[in-house]
Amino acid sequence: MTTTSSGQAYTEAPRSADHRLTMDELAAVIARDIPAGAFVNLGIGQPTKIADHLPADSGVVLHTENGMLNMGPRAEGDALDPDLTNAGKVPVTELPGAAYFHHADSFAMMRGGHLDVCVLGAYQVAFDGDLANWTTGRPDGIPAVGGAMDLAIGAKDVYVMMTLFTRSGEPKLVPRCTYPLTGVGCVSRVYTDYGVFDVGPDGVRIRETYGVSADEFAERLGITLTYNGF
Amino acid sequence: MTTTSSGQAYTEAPRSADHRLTMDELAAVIARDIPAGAFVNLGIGQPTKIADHLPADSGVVLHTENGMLNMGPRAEGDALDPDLTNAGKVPVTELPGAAYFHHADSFAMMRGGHLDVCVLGAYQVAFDGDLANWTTGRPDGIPAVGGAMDLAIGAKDVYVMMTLFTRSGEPKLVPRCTYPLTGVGCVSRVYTDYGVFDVGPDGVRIRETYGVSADEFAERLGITLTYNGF
Amino acid sequence: MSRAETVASADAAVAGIADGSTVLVGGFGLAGMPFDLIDALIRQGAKDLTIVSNNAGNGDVGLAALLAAGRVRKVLCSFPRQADSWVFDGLYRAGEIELEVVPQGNLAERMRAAGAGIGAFYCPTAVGTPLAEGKEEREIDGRKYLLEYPIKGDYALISAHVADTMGNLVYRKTARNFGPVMATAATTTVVQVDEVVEPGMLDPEAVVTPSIYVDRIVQVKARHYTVQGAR
Amino acid sequence: MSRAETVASADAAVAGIADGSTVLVGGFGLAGMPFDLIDALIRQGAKDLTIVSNNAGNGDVGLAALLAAGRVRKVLCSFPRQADSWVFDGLYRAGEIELEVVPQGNLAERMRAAGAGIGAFYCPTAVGTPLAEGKEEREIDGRKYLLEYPIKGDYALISAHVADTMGNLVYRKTARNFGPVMATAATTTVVQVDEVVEPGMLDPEAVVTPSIYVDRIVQVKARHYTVQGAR
Repeated sequence: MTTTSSGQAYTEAPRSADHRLTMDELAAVIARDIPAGAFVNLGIGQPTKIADHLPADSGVVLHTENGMLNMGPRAEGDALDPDLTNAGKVPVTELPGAAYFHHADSFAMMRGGHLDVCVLGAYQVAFDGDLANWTTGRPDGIPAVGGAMDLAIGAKDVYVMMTLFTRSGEPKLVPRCTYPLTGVGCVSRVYTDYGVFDVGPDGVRIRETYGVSADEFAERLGITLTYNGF
Repeated sequence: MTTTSSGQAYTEAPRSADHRLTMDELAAVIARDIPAGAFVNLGIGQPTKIADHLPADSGVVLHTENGMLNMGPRAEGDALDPDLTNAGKVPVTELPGAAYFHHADSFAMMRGGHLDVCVLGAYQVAFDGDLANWTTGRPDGIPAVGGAMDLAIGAKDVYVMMTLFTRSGEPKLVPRCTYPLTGVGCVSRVYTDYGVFDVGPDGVRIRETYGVSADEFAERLGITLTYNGF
Repeated sequence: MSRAETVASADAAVAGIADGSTVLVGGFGLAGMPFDLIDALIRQGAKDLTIVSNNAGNGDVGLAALLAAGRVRKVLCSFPRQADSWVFDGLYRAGEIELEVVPQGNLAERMRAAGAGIGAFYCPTAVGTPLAEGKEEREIDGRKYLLEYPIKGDYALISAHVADTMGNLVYRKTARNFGPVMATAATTTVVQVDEVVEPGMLDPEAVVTPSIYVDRIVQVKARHYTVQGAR
Repeated sequence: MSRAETVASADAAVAGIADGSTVLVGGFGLAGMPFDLIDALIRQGAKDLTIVSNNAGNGDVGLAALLAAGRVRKVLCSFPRQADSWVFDGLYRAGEIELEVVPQGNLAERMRAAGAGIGAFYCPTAVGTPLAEGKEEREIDGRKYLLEYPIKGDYALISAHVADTMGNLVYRKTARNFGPVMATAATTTVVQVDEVVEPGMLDPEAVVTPSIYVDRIVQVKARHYTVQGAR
């Protein structure tokens, strides 16, 4: 079953309709939703897959917080250059119209709200948009935040890309984060293998579902969701 | 009579000894005191003359707050370029090893204390180093500060170059400024046509005099000066 | 901000500037002044403007012409009074324009803060002076500072040397001045340039204003200002 | 800072770094890491150091080797834990090294503040998170901010691509990262470069770090690190 929130028309739907999506399919869904010409930061891990699904003529410009705009695809072979990596320290390439800048300028660009979209992974997202994605808070862990807290507030829209449930079946879209927070009320949309949700001050709203009914969501997430379109 | 403060030996003395200095002679004295290789900002007006007296091998690098290091002499003829001026909007040239930067970077450079010396004009300097050089405070005046307040705190050493007396004979080195302040305790040395003074938290100290005795200073400035070397 | 648009005329570049807007105007004196955009803004007609710029107009051109046209309610600048600022001087003395004098470095840093998402910052400039009045003072590590707030623009009108069609900019010499800072501090940044080139023609290491900060680009004819100091 | 000095060896470049110094070390992972300077610092012997860097060492080279040599008392960084941060991990778990975790943008902006003479600034990053603990919070225009203080270094050890003998620097691609900011934030900035040229050989429009920020320059042999992601 596929549903969309009211007033939202998708002319392309590169997604499975009757089962949960793979992370690759989900990346395609997110790529579809990124406006043409947008300036976008893709967090390390799964969100980097989104780049592979952006149409060649999308005009989307990728930012990497280690100091570059208009980053190109992963570098291979002769294009490998230790001086040119993304934020995950993976070698990448530059596209025509690229620009380099130092770290203070790069994070000023994010903090100043100039990026249109940032897509991040997460441990948990709360219904009101709180984000937990930097540490599980385990006492034996070594805290490491990197750019997570800067990214969390670093775009006009902050999207999360994650599985909806942990391996042990716990929901990751929660009434209130139990993991240490990365940012407060910063996420506007959550893309998961079972569906897409808008989150924020007005609570959760279902945008699309993949193989799960609204009632099942209500049951498995332990809450009654506010939604449109069913 | 020429005196120097103790512990200070000048091997060059490009100055008149028995009469007050012209502004051009004073510029030469200041040029003599600027350390080789120093990064220096010369305020608009009289201080710009200092550049003409720097030895060719001084290695002094001039900063202009409108965004340039290693500024060259005033431009003439074919070298005139409306895109290349100093802070006084006078066309200048660039020397090999120049660099351009924007206004926020330029004033960060000053505010951050990276310049060695800044030389400014002044209406008044107080014995403790307070500076008044941006407005006479006349009620019919149009307030205009430019970079004066930034320059006042914009170097490790802020020197003032001025006549010691106004045209009507009032001292400009004063116990306390009566004109509106540009900066508090920011001046470390005052170069005048009658002598050179260190100022600061410990009060005034005479470094050199030109044609005036310490007693005359005491009388004409209306105070007893602390000094070395007489 | 999505990708920059290259428009055909300065008039198209300034379309939509509403009455009452805050407009950041580049330039230090005449160097870097976006003359064509200002002339177009005069034709466009927006009034009741707040102008943020280092000076308040020189001679009868550029910003001075905008002031003379009666479109400006308030000027934030560091140095209004110059040998050739007669337009501003007259309006100010007649009580027809508001003035907020801001130290030059604070003007730049406050716009930088707006562009960088900094809420406010403690700055040592102007401590103990008349321009400290009404500002919060704080001692940090034995030094006194004033709390300064961001200056954000609805529009920035700036001048650069070359743009690529994505909006990357390079400048020329000291005409760079406020342009790169203002480009970060405005909702909509409009730039006039001497030349527009294809992406890939500018060295990515030498880009001063990255494309993300630029919304509209217009190529203009060779500048028509003269060298002030050479008069 | 008076004019930069070009020295003959990395050992000469790091001379005089005292025990207990705060040293800013450039690089993001391995890109821009000043390997030769760090190796020289290990030979030089300074201990009880506070290191400010984005990471806390990768593999067994560079910063990781300095840590392994037992010279570091404390690390301020954004991201110590990586796949190959075993040296740091071991020291941290053994309680032999202090760690202050700073969000990456705050790390950069706090060093920028140190270099720019800003006393402190209000920053929205980390509001409401565990890293806000102990920090002053303030609401400005309806948004919450934390008060952040400058991070200043006694020394900065950075890597650039080309220097002129005056100290002007250009970088290569994303190896630029923290270098330009650290150069402004340290009392003494030491840079290793691939090439040293005469003044006038670098385009003044493309200089990233102006000469005023550089104190010592040393030319080193081609870098000996590999591409991490290509392993």
